[in-house]
Amino acid sequence: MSTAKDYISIQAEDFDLSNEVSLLEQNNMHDGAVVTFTGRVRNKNDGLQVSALTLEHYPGMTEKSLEKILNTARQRWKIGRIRVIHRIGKLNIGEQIVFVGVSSMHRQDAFAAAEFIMDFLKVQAPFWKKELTEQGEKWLDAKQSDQHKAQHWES
Amino acid sequence: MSTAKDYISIQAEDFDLSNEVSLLEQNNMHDGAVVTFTGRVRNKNDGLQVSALTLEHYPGMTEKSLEKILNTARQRWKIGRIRVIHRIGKLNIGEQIVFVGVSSMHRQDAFAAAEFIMDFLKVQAPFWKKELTEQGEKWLDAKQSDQHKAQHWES
Amino acid sequence: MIKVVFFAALREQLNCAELTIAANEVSTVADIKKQLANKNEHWQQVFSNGALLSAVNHDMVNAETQVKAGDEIAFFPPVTGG
Amino acid sequence: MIKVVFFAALREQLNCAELTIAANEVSTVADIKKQLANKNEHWQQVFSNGALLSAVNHDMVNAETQVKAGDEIAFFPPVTGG
Repeated sequence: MSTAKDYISIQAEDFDLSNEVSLLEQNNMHDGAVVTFTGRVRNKNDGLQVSALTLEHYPGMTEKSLEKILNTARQRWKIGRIRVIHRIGKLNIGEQIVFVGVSSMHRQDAFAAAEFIMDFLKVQAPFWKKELTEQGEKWLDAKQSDQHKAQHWES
Repeated sequence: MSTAKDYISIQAEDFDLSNEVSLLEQNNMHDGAVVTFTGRVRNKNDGLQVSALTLEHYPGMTEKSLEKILNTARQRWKIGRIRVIHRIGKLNIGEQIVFVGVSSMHRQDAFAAAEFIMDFLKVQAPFWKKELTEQGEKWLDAKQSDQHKAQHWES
Repeated sequence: MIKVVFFAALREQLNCAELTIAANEVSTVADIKKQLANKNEHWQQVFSNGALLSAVNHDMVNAETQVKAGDEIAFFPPVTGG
Repeated sequence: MIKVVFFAALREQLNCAELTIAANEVSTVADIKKQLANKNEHWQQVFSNGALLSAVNHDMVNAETQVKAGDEIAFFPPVTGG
Protein backbone atom coordinates (compact mmCIF):
# COMPACT_ATOMS: atom_id res chain seq x y z
CA MET A 1 0.00 0.00 0.00
CA SER A 2 1.10 3.50 -0.72
CA THR A 3 1.16 5.26 2.63
CA ALA A 4 2.16 8.53 4.17
CA LYS A 5 5.62 7.00 4.19
CA ASP A 6 5.69 7.53 0.45
CA TYR A 7 6.56 10.89 -0.95
CA ILE A 8 6.42 11.71 -4.64
CA SER A 9 7.39 15.12 -5.92
CA ILE A 10 7.48 16.42 -9.48
CA GLN A 11 9.26 19.74 -9.31
CA ALA A 12 11.37 22.24 -11.23
CA GLU A 13 13.54 22.97 -8.17
CA ASP A 14 16.71 21.12 -7.34
CA PHE A 15 16.84 18.88 -4.27
CA ASP A 16 19.40 18.18 -1.58
CA LEU A 17 20.45 14.55 -1.17
CA SER A 18 21.27 14.75 2.56
CA ASN A 19 17.98 16.43 3.20
CA GLU A 20 16.04 13.72 1.39
CA VAL A 21 17.88 10.95 3.19
CA SER A 22 17.26 12.67 6.52
CA LEU A 23 13.56 12.47 5.79
CA LEU A 24 13.91 8.74 5.21
CA GLU A 25 15.82 8.30 8.47
CA GLN A 26 14.42 10.73 11.01
CA ASN A 27 12.34 9.14 13.79
CA ASN A 28 12.96 5.86 12.03
CA MET A 29 15.18 3.73 14.23
CA HIS A 30 14.08 0.34 12.94
CA ASP A 31 15.26 0.75 9.33
CA GLY A 32 19.01 0.15 9.23
CA ALA A 33 19.40 0.39 5.46
CA VAL A 34 18.96 3.27 3.02
CA VAL A 35 19.59 2.95 -0.71
CA THR A 36 19.50 5.98 -2.99
CA PHE A 37 19.67 6.46 -6.71
CA THR A 38 20.46 9.84 -8.21
CA GLY A 39 20.34 10.44 -11.95
CA ARG A 40 22.04 13.48 -13.46
CA VAL A 41 22.31 15.09 -16.88
CA ARG A 42 25.30 13.57 -18.64
CA ASN A 43 27.43 15.44 -21.15
CA LYS A 44 27.02 12.72 -23.78
CA ASN A 45 24.25 10.53 -25.11
CA ASP A 46 24.28 8.25 -28.14
CA GLY A 47 27.67 9.72 -29.04
CA LEU A 48 26.38 13.29 -29.25
CA GLN A 49 27.59 16.13 -27.04
CA VAL A 50 24.69 17.32 -24.88
CA SER A 51 24.59 20.78 -23.37
CA ALA A 52 21.20 20.71 -21.62
CA LEU A 53 17.84 19.02 -21.66
CA THR A 54 14.21 19.91 -21.16
CA LEU A 55 11.86 17.58 -19.32
CA GLU A 56 8.17 17.50 -20.10
CA HIS A 57 5.62 15.41 -18.23
CA TYR A 58 1.90 14.64 -18.09
CA PRO A 59 0.62 16.19 -14.84
CA GLY A 60 -1.75 13.88 -13.02
CA MET A 61 -0.74 10.75 -14.85
CA THR A 62 2.85 11.11 -13.67
CA GLU A 63 1.88 10.99 -10.02
CA LYS A 64 -0.64 8.21 -10.58
CA SER A 65 1.85 6.02 -12.46
CA LEU A 66 4.52 6.53 -9.78
CA GLU A 67 2.07 5.66 -7.01
CA LYS A 68 1.24 2.43 -8.81
CA ILE A 69 4.94 1.56 -9.12
CA LEU A 70 5.49 2.28 -5.41
CA ASN A 71 2.49 0.16 -4.46
CA THR A 72 3.86 -2.74 -6.45
CA ALA A 73 7.27 -2.33 -4.81
CA ARG A 74 5.62 -2.37 -1.37
CA GLN A 75 3.86 -5.60 -2.24
CA ARG A 76 7.09 -7.28 -3.34
CA TRP A 77 9.49 -6.12 -0.62
CA LYS A 78 9.47 -5.14 3.04
CA ILE A 79 10.14 -1.44 2.82
CA GLY A 80 10.10 1.38 5.33
CA ARG A 81 9.87 4.74 3.53
CA ILE A 82 10.13 5.73 -0.12
CA ARG A 83 10.88 9.13 -1.62
CA VAL A 84 10.79 9.86 -5.33
CA ILE A 85 11.67 13.23 -6.83
CA HIS A 86 11.66 13.94 -10.54
CA ARG A 87 12.56 17.32 -11.91
CA ILE A 88 10.94 18.97 -14.92
CA GLY A 89 11.82 21.94 -17.11
CA LYS A 90 15.28 22.90 -18.34
CA LEU A 91 18.26 21.14 -16.76
CA ASN A 92 21.93 21.72 -17.49
CA ILE A 93 24.77 19.23 -17.57
CA GLY A 94 25.57 17.78 -14.16
CA GLU A 95 22.21 18.80 -12.70
CA GLN A 96 20.19 16.26 -10.79
CA ILE A 97 17.17 14.85 -12.65
CA VAL A 98 15.77 12.11 -10.47
CA PHE A 99 16.06 10.77 -6.94
CA VAL A 100 14.78 7.50 -5.54
CA GLY A 101 15.41 6.73 -1.87
CA VAL A 102 14.23 3.66 0.00
CA SER A 103 14.69 2.70 3.64
CA SER A 104 14.28 -0.85 4.94
CA MET A 105 15.27 -3.13 7.77
CA HIS A 106 17.36 -5.32 5.49
CA ARG A 107 19.53 -4.00 2.69
CA GLN A 108 18.36 -6.46 0.06
CA ASP A 109 14.84 -5.03 0.12
CA ALA A 110 16.03 -1.44 -0.26
CA PHE A 111 18.38 -2.30 -3.13
CA ALA A 112 15.76 -4.29 -5.01
CA ALA A 113 12.95 -1.79 -4.47
CA ALA A 114 15.04 1.23 -5.49
CA GLU A 115 16.17 -0.45 -8.70
CA PHE A 116 12.66 -1.74 -9.43
CA ILE A 117 11.19 1.76 -8.98
CA MET A 118 13.78 3.26 -11.34
CA ASP A 119 13.29 0.52 -13.93
CA PHE A 120 9.53 1.05 -14.02
CA LEU A 121 9.73 4.83 -13.80
CA LYS A 122 11.82 4.62 -16.96
CA VAL A 123 9.16 2.80 -18.97
CA GLN A 124 5.86 3.80 -17.33
CA ALA A 125 6.06 7.32 -15.92
CA PRO A 126 5.09 9.90 -18.56
CA PHE A 127 8.24 12.01 -18.78
CA TRP A 128 9.94 12.99 -22.02
CA LYS A 129 13.42 14.41 -22.51
CA LYS A 130 14.41 16.79 -25.23
CA GLU A 131 18.14 17.18 -25.55
CA LEU A 132 19.99 20.24 -26.72
CA THR A 133 22.91 18.76 -28.64
CA GLU A 134 25.57 20.07 -30.99
CA GLN A 135 23.08 19.19 -33.77
CA GLY A 136 20.20 21.14 -32.26
CA GLU A 137 17.16 20.08 -30.25
CA LYS A 138 16.21 16.42 -30.33
CA TRP A 139 13.59 14.35 -28.50
CA LEU A 140 15.21 11.31 -26.94
CA ASP A 141 14.35 7.91 -28.31
CA ALA A 142 13.20 5.34 -25.79
CA LYS A 143 15.71 2.55 -25.29
CA GLN A 144 14.85 -1.08 -25.92
CA SER A 145 17.21 -1.95 -23.04
CA ASP A 146 14.93 -0.09 -20.62
CA GLN A 147 12.00 -2.26 -21.70
CA HIS A 148 14.10 -5.33 -21.09
CA LYS A 149 15.12 -4.18 -17.63
CA ALA A 150 11.50 -3.70 -16.61
CA GLN A 151 10.46 -7.04 -18.12
CA HIS A 152 13.26 -8.73 -16.23
CA TRP A 153 11.32 -8.21 -12.97
CA GLU A 154 8.39 -10.28 -14.23
CA SER A 155 10.38 -13.51 -14.18
CA MET B 1 41.66 -2.39 -11.38
CA SER B 2 41.49 -0.40 -8.20
CA THR B 3 42.41 3.13 -9.19
CA ALA B 4 42.62 6.59 -7.70
CA LYS B 5 38.88 6.65 -8.39
CA ASP B 6 38.48 4.30 -5.45
CA TYR B 7 38.44 5.66 -1.95
CA ILE B 8 38.34 3.44 1.11
CA SER B 9 38.24 4.93 4.58
CA ILE B 10 38.09 3.19 7.95
CA GLN B 11 37.36 5.91 10.47
CA ALA B 12 35.87 6.69 13.85
CA GLU B 13 34.41 10.00 12.59
CA ASP B 14 30.98 10.36 11.10
CA PHE B 15 30.58 11.22 7.41
CA ASP B 16 28.30 13.45 5.41
CA LEU B 17 26.31 11.81 2.65
CA SER B 18 26.06 14.86 0.37
CA ASN B 19 29.77 15.42 0.72
CA GLU B 20 30.57 11.85 -0.25
CA VAL B 21 28.25 11.95 -3.24
CA SER B 22 29.79 15.26 -4.34
CA LEU B 23 33.14 13.53 -4.45
CA LEU B 24 31.65 10.88 -6.72
CA GLU B 25 30.14 13.51 -8.99
CA GLN B 26 32.52 16.47 -9.15
CA ASN B 27 34.35 16.87 -12.46
CA ASN B 28 32.59 13.74 -13.56
CA MET B 29 30.16 14.65 -16.31
CA HIS B 30 30.03 11.28 -18.02
CA ASP B 31 28.58 9.26 -15.12
CA GLY B 32 24.84 9.91 -15.00
CA ALA B 33 24.04 7.43 -12.23
CA VAL B 34 24.98 7.35 -8.55
CA VAL B 35 23.81 4.63 -6.18
CA THR B 36 24.49 4.84 -2.45
CA PHE B 37 23.98 2.50 0.43
CA THR B 38 24.02 3.75 4.01
CA GLY B 39 23.83 1.41 6.97
CA ARG B 40 22.89 2.70 10.42
CA VAL B 41 22.67 1.30 13.94
CA ARG B 42 19.17 -0.06 14.41
CA ASN B 43 17.38 -0.10 17.76
CA LYS B 44 16.64 -3.79 17.52
CA ASN B 45 18.45 -6.93 16.47
CA ASP B 46 17.36 -10.56 16.84
CA GLY B 47 14.48 -9.30 18.96
CA LEU B 48 16.71 -7.59 21.53
CA GLN B 49 16.67 -3.87 22.25
CA VAL B 50 20.05 -2.41 21.27
CA SER B 51 21.35 0.83 22.74
CA ALA B 52 24.77 1.06 21.07
CA LEU B 53 27.45 -0.99 19.42
CA THR B 54 31.23 -1.12 19.27
CA LEU B 55 33.00 -1.93 16.04
CA GLU B 56 36.38 -3.61 16.01
CA HIS B 57 38.43 -4.31 12.90
CA TYR B 58 41.75 -5.77 11.75
CA PRO B 59 43.82 -2.81 10.52
CA GLY B 60 45.63 -3.60 7.30
CA MET B 61 43.53 -6.61 6.40
CA THR B 62 40.37 -4.50 6.33
CA GLU B 63 41.73 -2.21 3.65
CA LYS B 64 43.23 -5.10 1.67
CA SER B 65 40.01 -7.10 1.70
CA LEU B 66 37.96 -4.08 0.60
CA GLU B 67 40.39 -3.33 -2.23
CA LYS B 68 40.00 -6.89 -3.47
CA ILE B 69 36.21 -6.59 -3.40
CA LEU B 70 36.37 -3.28 -5.31
CA ASN B 71 38.72 -4.81 -7.89
CA THR B 72 36.31 -7.68 -8.45
CA ALA B 73 33.41 -5.23 -8.82
CA ARG B 74 35.40 -3.25 -11.40
CA GLN B 75 36.02 -6.41 -13.39
CA ARG B 76 32.32 -7.29 -13.42
CA TRP B 77 30.73 -3.92 -14.12
CA LYS B 78 31.53 -0.66 -15.89
CA ILE B 79 31.94 1.68 -12.97
CA GLY B 80 33.14 5.27 -12.62
CA ARG B 81 34.09 5.98 -9.01
CA ILE B 82 33.67 4.04 -5.79
CA ARG B 83 33.75 5.31 -2.22
CA VAL B 84 33.56 3.04 0.81
CA ILE B 85 33.52 4.33 4.38
CA HIS B 86 33.25 2.08 7.41
CA ARG B 87 33.22 3.46 10.91
CA ILE B 88 34.86 1.84 13.92
CA GLY B 89 34.61 2.38 17.68
CA LYS B 90 31.44 3.10 19.63
CA LEU B 91 28.30 3.99 17.69
CA ASN B 92 24.89 4.91 19.08
CA ILE B 93 21.45 4.11 17.71
CA GLY B 94 20.73 5.89 14.46
CA GLU B 95 24.39 6.61 13.77
CA GLN B 96 25.80 5.82 10.36
CA ILE B 97 28.00 2.72 10.21
CA VAL B 98 28.84 2.19 6.58
CA PHE B 99 28.62 3.98 3.26
CA VAL B 100 29.07 2.57 -0.24
CA GLY B 101 28.72 4.94 -3.19
CA VAL B 102 29.19 4.03 -6.84
CA SER B 103 28.94 6.21 -9.94
CA SER B 104 28.47 4.79 -13.43
CA MET B 105 27.23 5.71 -16.87
CA HIS B 106 24.32 3.29 -16.65
CA ARG B 107 22.27 2.72 -13.50
CA GLN B 108 22.32 -1.06 -13.67
CA ASP B 109 26.09 -1.15 -13.13
CA ALA B 110 25.97 1.18 -10.12
CA PHE B 111 23.11 -0.75 -8.50
CA ALA B 112 24.77 -4.13 -9.00
CA ALA B 113 28.23 -2.99 -7.92
CA ALA B 114 27.00 -1.23 -4.77
CA GLU B 115 25.01 -4.28 -3.66
CA PHE B 116 27.89 -6.63 -4.56
CA ILE B 117 30.35 -4.55 -2.53
CA MET B 118 28.02 -4.55 0.50
CA ASP B 119 27.36 -8.29 0.21
CA PHE B 120 31.07 -9.13 0.17
CA LEU B 121 32.01 -6.53 2.77
CA LYS B 122 29.55 -8.34 5.04
CA VAL B 123 31.30 -11.71 4.74
CA GLN B 124 34.92 -10.86 3.92
CA ALA B 125 35.94 -7.58 5.53
CA PRO B 126 37.27 -8.16 9.07
CA PHE B 127 34.87 -6.08 11.15
CA TRP B 128 33.14 -7.32 14.28
CA LYS B 129 30.19 -5.77 16.08
CA LYS B 130 29.60 -5.98 19.80
CA GLU B 131 26.12 -4.88 20.78
CA LEU B 132 25.12 -3.28 24.03
CA THR B 133 21.67 -4.74 24.64
CA GLU B 134 19.25 -4.87 27.52
CA GLN B 135 20.99 -8.14 28.44
CA GLY B 136 24.49 -6.65 28.46
CA GLU B 137 27.31 -6.76 25.92
CA LYS B 138 27.14 -9.38 23.22
CA TRP B 139 29.24 -10.10 20.13
CA LEU B 140 27.02 -10.41 17.10
CA ASP B 141 26.68 -13.77 15.44
CA ALA B 142 27.35 -13.90 11.72
CA LYS B 143 24.21 -14.55 9.68
CA GLN B 144 23.89 -17.51 7.38
CA SER B 145 21.77 -15.31 5.12
CA ASP B 146 24.78 -13.05 4.51
CA GLN B 147 26.79 -16.03 3.30
CA HIS B 148 23.98 -16.91 0.94
CA LYS B 149 23.79 -13.38 -0.44
CA ALA B 150 27.49 -13.40 -1.26
CA GLN B 151 27.31 -16.88 -2.79
CA HIS B 152 24.40 -15.76 -4.92
CA TRP B 153 26.79 -13.63 -7.02
CA GLU B 154 28.80 -16.69 -8.06
CA SER B 155 25.98 -18.13 -10.13
CA MET C 1 -17.32 15.17 -25.12
CA ILE C 2 -14.01 13.37 -24.86
CA LYS C 3 -10.84 15.32 -24.16
CA VAL C 4 -7.77 14.24 -26.13
CA VAL C 5 -4.29 15.42 -25.18
CA PHE C 6 -0.91 15.01 -26.88
CA PHE C 7 2.58 15.17 -25.45
CA ALA C 8 6.21 15.70 -26.34
CA ALA C 9 7.31 14.93 -29.93
CA LEU C 10 3.75 13.98 -30.87
CA ARG C 11 2.38 17.34 -29.69
CA GLU C 12 5.04 19.11 -31.74
CA GLN C 13 4.44 17.01 -34.84
CA LEU C 14 0.70 17.70 -34.67
CA ASN C 15 1.22 21.26 -33.49
CA CYS C 16 -1.67 20.53 -31.14
CA ALA C 17 -1.74 19.96 -27.38
CA GLU C 18 -5.42 19.26 -26.85
CA LEU C 19 -8.70 18.83 -28.67
CA THR C 20 -12.16 17.40 -28.00
CA ILE C 21 -14.20 14.91 -29.95
CA ALA C 22 -17.81 13.86 -29.72
CA ALA C 23 -18.31 10.88 -27.43
CA ASN C 24 -21.01 9.32 -29.56
CA GLU C 25 -18.68 8.86 -32.52
CA VAL C 26 -16.17 6.56 -30.82
CA SER C 27 -16.23 3.62 -28.44
CA THR C 28 -12.56 2.62 -28.11
CA VAL C 29 -9.12 4.17 -28.08
CA ALA C 30 -8.58 2.66 -31.52
CA ASP C 31 -11.66 4.50 -32.80
CA ILE C 32 -10.28 7.81 -31.57
CA LYS C 33 -6.92 7.16 -33.17
CA LYS C 34 -8.61 6.32 -36.45
CA GLN C 35 -10.72 9.47 -36.37
CA LEU C 36 -7.67 11.60 -35.64
CA ALA C 37 -5.67 9.95 -38.43
CA ASN C 38 -8.48 10.72 -40.85
CA LYS C 39 -8.16 14.47 -40.29
CA ASN C 40 -5.60 14.86 -43.06
CA GLU C 41 -2.55 13.29 -44.62
CA HIS C 42 -0.15 14.74 -42.08
CA TRP C 43 -2.10 13.39 -39.09
CA GLN C 44 -2.49 10.09 -40.91
CA GLN C 45 1.27 9.83 -41.21
CA VAL C 46 1.93 10.85 -37.61
CA PHE C 47 -0.53 8.30 -36.25
CA SER C 48 0.91 5.52 -38.39
CA ASN C 49 3.71 5.40 -35.78
CA GLY C 50 3.07 2.04 -34.11
CA ALA C 51 5.17 2.95 -31.08
CA LEU C 52 2.71 5.61 -29.82
CA LEU C 53 1.29 4.93 -26.35
CA SER C 54 -2.12 5.84 -25.02
CA ALA C 55 -3.68 6.49 -21.63
CA VAL C 56 -7.27 6.79 -20.47
CA ASN C 57 -7.83 8.86 -17.34
CA HIS C 58 -4.12 8.68 -16.48
CA ASP C 59 -3.79 4.91 -16.85
CA MET C 60 -1.79 3.37 -19.65
CA VAL C 61 -4.15 1.35 -21.86
CA ASN C 62 -4.23 -0.58 -25.12
CA ALA C 63 -6.22 0.18 -28.27
CA GLU C 64 -9.22 -1.96 -27.32
CA THR C 65 -9.95 0.02 -24.17
CA GLN C 66 -13.46 1.48 -24.05
CA VAL C 67 -13.92 5.24 -23.79
CA LYS C 68 -16.91 7.32 -22.75
CA ALA C 69 -18.00 10.93 -22.38
CA GLY C 70 -15.90 12.80 -19.82
CA ASP C 71 -12.82 10.62 -20.27
CA GLU C 72 -9.41 12.11 -20.89
CA ILE C 73 -7.46 10.23 -23.56
CA ALA C 74 -3.75 10.87 -24.03
CA PHE C 75 -1.44 9.90 -26.89
CA PHE C 76 2.31 10.16 -26.54
CA PRO C 77 5.62 8.65 -27.65
CA PRO C 78 7.40 6.04 -25.50
CA VAL C 79 8.48 7.72 -22.28
CA THR C 80 12.09 8.77 -21.65
CA GLY C 81 12.28 10.07 -18.09
CA GLY C 82 14.56 9.11 -15.23
CA MET D 1 59.23 -16.05 14.36
CA ILE D 2 55.60 -16.04 13.33
CA LYS D 3 53.26 -13.41 14.69
CA VAL D 4 49.79 -14.64 15.64
CA VAL D 5 46.93 -12.20 16.29
CA PHE D 6 43.39 -12.71 17.62
CA PHE D 7 40.31 -10.55 17.22
CA ALA D 8 36.90 -9.82 18.68
CA ALA D 9 35.19 -12.58 20.72
CA LEU D 10 38.16 -14.89 20.18
CA ARG D 11 40.58 -12.34 21.64
CA GLU D 12 38.32 -11.93 24.66
CA GLN D 13 37.90 -15.66 25.16
CA LEU D 14 41.66 -16.19 25.07
CA ASN D 15 42.34 -12.96 26.89
CA CYS D 16 45.17 -12.55 24.40
CA ALA D 17 45.57 -10.20 21.42
CA GLU D 18 48.91 -11.32 20.05
CA LEU D 19 51.70 -13.86 20.56
CA THR D 20 54.62 -15.27 18.63
CA ILE D 21 55.59 -18.83 17.88
CA ALA D 22 58.74 -20.37 16.46
CA ALA D 23 58.60 -20.73 12.70
CA ASN D 24 60.46 -24.05 12.63
CA GLU D 25 57.75 -25.82 14.63
CA VAL D 26 54.90 -25.26 12.14
CA SER D 27 54.41 -25.42 8.40
CA THR D 28 50.68 -24.72 7.92
CA VAL D 29 47.88 -22.72 9.49
CA ALA D 30 46.48 -26.01 10.81
CA ASP D 31 49.78 -26.70 12.61
CA ILE D 32 49.60 -23.32 14.35
CA LYS D 33 46.02 -23.92 15.41
CA LYS D 34 46.97 -27.32 16.82
CA GLN D 35 49.88 -25.88 18.75
CA LEU D 36 47.69 -23.12 20.19
CA ALA D 37 44.97 -25.60 21.16
CA ASN D 38 47.56 -27.69 22.98
CA LYS D 39 48.42 -24.85 25.37
CA ASN D 40 45.76 -25.87 27.86
CA GLU D 41 42.22 -27.09 28.18
CA HIS D 42 40.67 -23.63 27.81
CA TRP D 43 42.50 -22.89 24.55
CA GLN D 44 41.69 -26.40 23.37
CA GLN D 45 38.03 -25.70 23.88
CA VAL D 46 38.14 -22.25 22.27
CA PHE D 47 39.91 -23.57 19.16
CA SER D 48 37.46 -26.45 18.80
CA ASN D 49 35.11 -23.84 17.30
CA GLY D 50 34.93 -24.91 13.66
CA ALA D 51 33.60 -21.53 12.53
CA LEU D 52 36.86 -19.67 13.28
CA LEU D 53 38.43 -18.00 10.26
CA SER D 54 42.11 -17.46 9.56
CA ALA D 55 44.21 -15.06 7.52
CA VAL D 56 47.85 -15.05 6.49
CA ASN D 57 49.38 -11.65 5.78
CA HIS D 58 45.91 -10.08 5.55
CA ASP D 59 44.47 -12.61 3.12
CA MET D 60 41.74 -15.00 4.18
CA VAL D 61 43.13 -18.57 3.90
CA ASN D 62 42.21 -22.14 4.71
CA ALA D 63 43.94 -24.51 7.12
CA GLU D 64 46.28 -26.06 4.55
CA THR D 65 47.93 -22.75 3.72
CA GLN D 66 51.71 -22.76 4.24
CA VAL D 67 53.28 -20.33 6.71
CA LYS D 68 56.86 -19.16 7.13
CA ALA D 69 58.98 -16.94 9.36
CA GLY D 70 57.86 -13.31 9.24
CA ASP D 71 54.26 -14.11 8.39
CA GLU D 72 51.38 -12.64 10.34
CA ILE D 73 48.66 -15.19 11.05
CA ALA D 74 45.26 -14.06 12.32
CA PHE D 75 42.42 -16.06 13.86
CA PHE D 76 38.98 -14.57 14.31
CA PRO D 77 35.25 -15.35 14.40
CA PRO D 78 33.08 -14.92 11.28
CA VAL D 79 32.95 -11.22 10.44
CA THR D 80 29.91 -9.06 11.25
CA GLY D 81 30.58 -5.61 9.81
CA GLY D 82 28.50 -3.50 7.47
